[in-house]
Amino acid sequence: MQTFEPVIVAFCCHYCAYTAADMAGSMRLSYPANVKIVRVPCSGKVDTIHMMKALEKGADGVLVAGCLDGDCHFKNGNTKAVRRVALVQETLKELGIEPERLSMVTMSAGMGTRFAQIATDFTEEIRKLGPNPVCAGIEAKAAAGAVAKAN
Amino acid sequence: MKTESTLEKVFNAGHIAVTGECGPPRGALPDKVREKAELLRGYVDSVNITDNQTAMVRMSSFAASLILKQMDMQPVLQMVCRDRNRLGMQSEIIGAYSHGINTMLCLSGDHCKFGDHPMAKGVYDLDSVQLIQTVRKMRDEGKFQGGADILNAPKMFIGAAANPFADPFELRVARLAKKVRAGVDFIQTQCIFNIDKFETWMKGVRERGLDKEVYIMAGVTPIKSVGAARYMKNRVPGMDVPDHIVERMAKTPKDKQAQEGIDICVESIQRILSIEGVAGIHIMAIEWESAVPEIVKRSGLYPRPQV
Amino acid sequence: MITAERKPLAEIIDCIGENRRILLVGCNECVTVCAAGGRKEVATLASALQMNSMRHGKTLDIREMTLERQCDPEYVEQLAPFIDQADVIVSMACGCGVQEVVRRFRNKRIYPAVNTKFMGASEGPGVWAERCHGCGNCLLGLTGGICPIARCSKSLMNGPCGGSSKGKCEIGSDVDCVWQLIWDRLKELGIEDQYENVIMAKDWSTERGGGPRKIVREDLA
Amino acid sequence: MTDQTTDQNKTVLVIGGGVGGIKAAMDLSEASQNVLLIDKAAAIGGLMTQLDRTFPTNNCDLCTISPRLSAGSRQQHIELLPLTQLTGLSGEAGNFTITMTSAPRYIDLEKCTACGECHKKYPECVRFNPGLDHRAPTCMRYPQATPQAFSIDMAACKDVDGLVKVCPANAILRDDTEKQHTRTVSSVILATGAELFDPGKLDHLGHGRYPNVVTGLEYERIMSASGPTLGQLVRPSDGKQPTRVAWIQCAGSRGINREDVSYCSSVCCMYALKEAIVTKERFQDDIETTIFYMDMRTFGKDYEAYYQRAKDQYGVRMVRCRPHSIIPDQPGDDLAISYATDAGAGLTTEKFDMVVLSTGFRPTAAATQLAATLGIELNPHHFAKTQSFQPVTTNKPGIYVCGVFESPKDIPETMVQASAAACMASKHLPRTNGATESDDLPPERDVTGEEPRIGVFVCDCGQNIGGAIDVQSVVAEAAKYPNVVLSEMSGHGCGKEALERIQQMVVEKNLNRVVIGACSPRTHEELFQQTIRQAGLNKYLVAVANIRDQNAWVHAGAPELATAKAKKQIRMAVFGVAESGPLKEYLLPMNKEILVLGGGVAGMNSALELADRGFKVFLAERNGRLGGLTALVRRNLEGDDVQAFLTQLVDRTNAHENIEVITNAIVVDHQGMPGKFTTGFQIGPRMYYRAIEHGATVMATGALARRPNQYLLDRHKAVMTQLDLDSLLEDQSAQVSEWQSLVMIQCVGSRTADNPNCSRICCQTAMKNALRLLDLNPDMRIFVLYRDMRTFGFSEDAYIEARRRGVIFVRYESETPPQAEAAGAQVAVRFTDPILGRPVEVTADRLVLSTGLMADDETTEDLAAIFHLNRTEDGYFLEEHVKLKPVDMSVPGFFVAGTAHSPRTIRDSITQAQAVAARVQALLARNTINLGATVARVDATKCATCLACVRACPYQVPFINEDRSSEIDPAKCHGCGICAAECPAKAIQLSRFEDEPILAQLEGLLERIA
Repeated sequence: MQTFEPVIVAFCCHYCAYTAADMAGSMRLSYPANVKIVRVPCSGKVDTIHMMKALEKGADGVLVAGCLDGDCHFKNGNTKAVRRVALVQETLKELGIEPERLSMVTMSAGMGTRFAQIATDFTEEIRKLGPNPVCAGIEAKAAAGAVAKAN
Repeated sequence: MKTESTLEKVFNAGHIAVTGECGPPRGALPDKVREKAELLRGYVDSVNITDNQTAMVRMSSFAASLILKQMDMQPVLQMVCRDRNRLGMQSEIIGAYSHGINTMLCLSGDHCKFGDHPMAKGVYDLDSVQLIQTVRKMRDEGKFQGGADILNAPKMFIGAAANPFADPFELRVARLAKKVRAGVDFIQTQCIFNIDKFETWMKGVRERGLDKEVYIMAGVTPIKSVGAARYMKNRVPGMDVPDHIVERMAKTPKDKQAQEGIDICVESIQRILSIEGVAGIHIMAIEWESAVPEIVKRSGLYPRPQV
Repeated sequence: MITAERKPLAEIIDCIGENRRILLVGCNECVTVCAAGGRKEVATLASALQMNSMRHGKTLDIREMTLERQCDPEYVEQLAPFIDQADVIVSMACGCGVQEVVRRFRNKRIYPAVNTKFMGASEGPGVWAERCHGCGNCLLGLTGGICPIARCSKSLMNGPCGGSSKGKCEIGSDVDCVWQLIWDRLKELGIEDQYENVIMAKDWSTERGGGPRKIVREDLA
Repeated sequence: MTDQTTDQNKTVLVIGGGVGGIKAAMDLSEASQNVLLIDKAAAIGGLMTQLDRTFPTNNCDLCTISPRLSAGSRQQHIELLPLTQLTGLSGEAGNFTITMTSAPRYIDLEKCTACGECHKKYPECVRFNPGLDHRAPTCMRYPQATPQAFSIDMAACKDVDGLVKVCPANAILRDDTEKQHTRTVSSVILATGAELFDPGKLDHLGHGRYPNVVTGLEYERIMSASGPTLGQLVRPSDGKQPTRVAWIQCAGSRGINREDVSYCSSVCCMYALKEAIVTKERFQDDIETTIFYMDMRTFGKDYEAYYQRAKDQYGVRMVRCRPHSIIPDQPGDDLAISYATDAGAGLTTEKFDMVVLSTGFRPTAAATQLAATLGIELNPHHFAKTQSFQPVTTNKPGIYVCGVFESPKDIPETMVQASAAACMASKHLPRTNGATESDDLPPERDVTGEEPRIGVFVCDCGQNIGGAIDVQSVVAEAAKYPNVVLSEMSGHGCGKEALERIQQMVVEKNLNRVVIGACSPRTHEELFQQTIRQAGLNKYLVAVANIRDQNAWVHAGAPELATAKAKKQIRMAVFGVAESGPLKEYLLPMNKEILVLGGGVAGMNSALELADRGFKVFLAERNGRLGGLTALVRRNLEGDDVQAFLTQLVDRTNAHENIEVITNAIVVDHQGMPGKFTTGFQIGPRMYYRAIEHGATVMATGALARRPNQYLLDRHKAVMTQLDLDSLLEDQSAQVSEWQSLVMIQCVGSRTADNPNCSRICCQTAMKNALRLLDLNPDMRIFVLYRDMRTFGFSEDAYIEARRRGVIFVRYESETPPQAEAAGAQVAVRFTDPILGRPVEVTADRLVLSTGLMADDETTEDLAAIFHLNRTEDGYFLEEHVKLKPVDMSVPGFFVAGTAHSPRTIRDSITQAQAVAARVQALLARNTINLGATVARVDATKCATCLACVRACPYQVPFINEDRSSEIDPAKCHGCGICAAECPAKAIQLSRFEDEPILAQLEGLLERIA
């Protein structure tokens, strides 16, 4: 059996989180390759639909990463993102999907270390949670179908 | 005299009236009503029978009032606007009057949210002021609220509540005036612990001459324990329990707290009776009816006049 | 405007049952404004339903459509080409919109995805508060322009009751005592005398008392 | 003269790469001027890179400012020479010849990729992060340490051969030598800064002997996430978190001891407050904070409120005294501070587990040497000397100064001065013929309706990417992705050849989208955009997959994972770019005329600087004459004749051919955007209407002299303000010299509940006037009743002088202000002597009130409404960002100077005026206004007019228009996309970040199992 490697989408704001991710690279800090970054101008640009779709399409974990509280380059986009993430987490709970699969984090542009740490911790957390149940359901069904056909 | 009500007679004779209160049981237990009523017999002029008090289902006020009537005691039929529309209320008034129940108290009623049926739909077809108006119209004009004639109109002595402690305070006298204008005959106030504030309110009442238009009965309650004092202070809407009362209860040893509560109640009555315009005392000793005789006696209100 | 809130997902999922082809219809009027059933909420719900279904091993075929106004037949007609491809319609409009779809497409099952709440106003971003009961006989003129029917927990027309405390209602400190508001406003306007006029028992026949209501403008009909 | 020399003559030399130097260089480069920036360190950044957070916003701003330095267009104007010092200068302004020496770096900057191998193996001889504290861990403080490369300390290196071999890029130059350069420049800006005092020289404070006594800067490093403790606040001796921290102010400043300097360093009070606040923010009641101070000098804009917050909100304890000494508290590593306060009771001793010394600025020996080389004069404190009314101009024409080398100052003031210096330095350059957006570009190919044809180019960036990622296999995989018609390796993709190859392939293969697997788009996207634009594609049809910074550098040890991730990253980019479309940038012709509002010193100076540079300026003044507040002032602290200066300034302004002065002008309406404003006036007694079109707006509308109804002012003849006294000193000196006694009261109407701010100028003004009084009558008894003496910087000299000459200073508390009542022709003033603790009464011939300035609230309110500008609570105009954009306003195209910004001296107003002139030139350097393409667009057919966008926009841009739809003015949109994410009707899309490309990227990453 293949070990489970989670796929993690990180929506990163251009000014802080994305820069911090670059910074982690400059500092040669290692973090799991599972994390893939989608650049957005501001964490306040991340729509609830984007978070939902990422999970629907099969991401095992989703990070929304913005600037530190009070440091948003667009004044308050990050606080809006915090609220939206909380809302989607509620929806996930309703669906019986672990809300921990979605997380809001903040950092300043200089916090390469923090980015790497978060990427590492979050990947571990998701690894513990196991595969996204949305895909797992479909895969199980597909596998069952294949077995049925073989029979 | 507008009615045959004993309470009206007591007022009319110039006595300080005394009323008590009886909460009907949560079950078909007529003896329970009798038991409580017996404790009050001779010490009060009339007994208020509550109507699904705190929005909990209980034996109906009308039924329990009837039991009192059968015991040859005088009930005050309480009626809240929460549970019936104007048809239900008027039919019940006729029914009660048919059994000789001639005194009632018109109330809005606690919100359903507080009771054991928070999911219930509150009716509030009429509010308490409109209910007063309705009962008066039935009595004085012999007409239903909708305008049709009543055959043998019920002659109810009409009471209502007033809370001198709720907000906005400046509106409290005005609201009383509104009830007076609607046709109320007597008023029973919310339990009074903050006598200073009650005095202020009474001053306002006198300034408008309302004490001449309506009999005002001051509500009192003996507190059984410091816990009860705190509960009323913090949890009961519209209740004003000053800190010194809580402190006085807290300072008293646990086994003496009940007696202390009675002492406070008696002291309060004595002070209240010195306030101009107070026409009676309404003692609310819910589930502690046995305290009433001592309170009435020590307050110098015993024996009750025969009218 | 009319306000609504999305139903718990479990309830919607339960309604859909085993149906796979879903026509999910939003409305671009009130429910969009109160963030309950506009395009964005339609997309979010579609995604949630899809995820739920996939968890159980199958995918849904969801068509998302948001009509300009679901309570007008002309707009509802826009659904016609897609009705046959759907097993069931899920509507995110208010109850009016749901029933207008029903009136047009009688042989298709439809489920509401929102709970229609009340007629209210937006007090600020993300906050809507009840303002009107649609009683059919407006008495705002008597109460300083603030409605006790809609905004008093007991609809008292001669309030406040004894439960008013520090400007709040007895049912909770997050609810304003509307009679406090009315009184404050009457004072502001210098017409506090008006308070003591007893407001007579209300004629509820203009509200639900008279059965389902209808407005017909002869000149337009 | 050859053409080349002419070219070089267009260059400004900036010496020093701290924030001041960087800001000056950036302002000049934004104005399309060439800059040579030299710094003796190996990377620029200066002192600020060591700070954890900076006041008054308590955030990290260098993170924001530094990446901009390397941004494309600016890079072409700034040449950076690190490890370089100036050795000689000859010639004259406009044509200096300079010689410089560059120390060997032993690293080839062209080759070094900052991979870190050398540092891993030979940490002792590699300077990884120069400029940072030596105890910092080996990391760069910010991603764009510029230049991004290492340097070698050859002297410390024992195994040079090994070191050379370890470098995979062959970048180590063992034989690198010192280099001499000669260049010609037209002007010079000195931004060499200063150093911080080393308190180890002071015995009684124990720094260097007791490990838990640290300087403010060391404390910053301990607090900093990138510091030696990775942001853990622990004390040096035992690594424990302290519970009681004390700050001691003025360590080495305002003193008379051997190692002390007399002046005030201006910044220490604020930084101590900041450090205490940040400590409190992080640890609340776990750490007690105490500041020992003499005078709390929070004189900057809104700084007083910061001070009050520190006390009231954060509970920072303030003790007014100069502690006697610090001794270790045995046993253990705690410290005991002994001190005596005014309240008496002798010496108190208190225990702390950490003590922070607030040390101030000291001129560097190197700067003194440099001054000698350049032939510029220094003041007695060894800082650069400038004139009162030419605050950044040295005695040598063509050489300007900014920042701490001029005088101690904080970051906001350094930034303003840097812009001012940029303005002055650019006087010696020809005005550039602004750059136009679409110079020499082929027409854009219309790709609408075409199926995507995507070309993928994957860099190996030497070993940078290729070292970890199997680029070949990525290229092969990418060829299979949908719509990809070409996939190939690109070597150093940003190299000239590679870029030409991309352009060639775009044409040859008829590509309509391009994906580059490269480094960060933050640094290189602009370059690739230009590249495909030159090949005829819209510049928004390229996507950069960040496979270096966010992949190869991170996963160097796991090549398989790195390669797999790179494939996914490219796939995401391919999917995303396929859904992207060509975008139009919003371009408008730039109107280069300038409107200056306010004809005071600030307004006139801005107008003149710009007019001298050939810009047409409309100078609108509400009153009938020019002069403003300065017309009331006779002498400044330095003793100059202010009216003579003003007369000359007014004459020059009125006579200037490029300035149209419009008096009696009142603003009535306004519209437009930067580069295209229209402002309407009603002018003259007849109020005729005139609309003026302009590209930039300067707000220099001034403030008012406060005249409060306090202390018998205007009710008793013996009571006056400092301004009144200033006039009397000039006009009736004979009468003044007869006064025997005089009382001054400071902070009248300032630092109170209804006006919490400090007026900044009053303490200096009081000293100026006290000294002038004593000049007239040395025996005059002068009392100054004050709360904190705020004679910051070198004005401390005047305070010292006043004390020396017998002025009596008595402090009072805000709760017990002095009382005054008439005593015949005299005034009796009663106050409490804080040392005696007893009331004292003085009967004085005159009572002088330091009343300061107040905002012209009515005017700023009106103008703020017309122009949509922000104001402070007390009615001054608010700048866009205290540190990053101190004279820009939040509405683009608006700038603020002078007392409309905050109370300040004439000299400070002139600095701001010059800074504004530099910022305006930067704005107007282009011939077109490029509004960019990242703007929110509304689909009116979907809009439900719900107001969600109107309420969500942080900048109040969306509005509901007459056609019943939300409308977003692209000129005002900042491009954050918050509205797009909030819109419940999905009627708003943010160009470049629409839902489709974002969802497509997800699609590219997450293959659905069918």
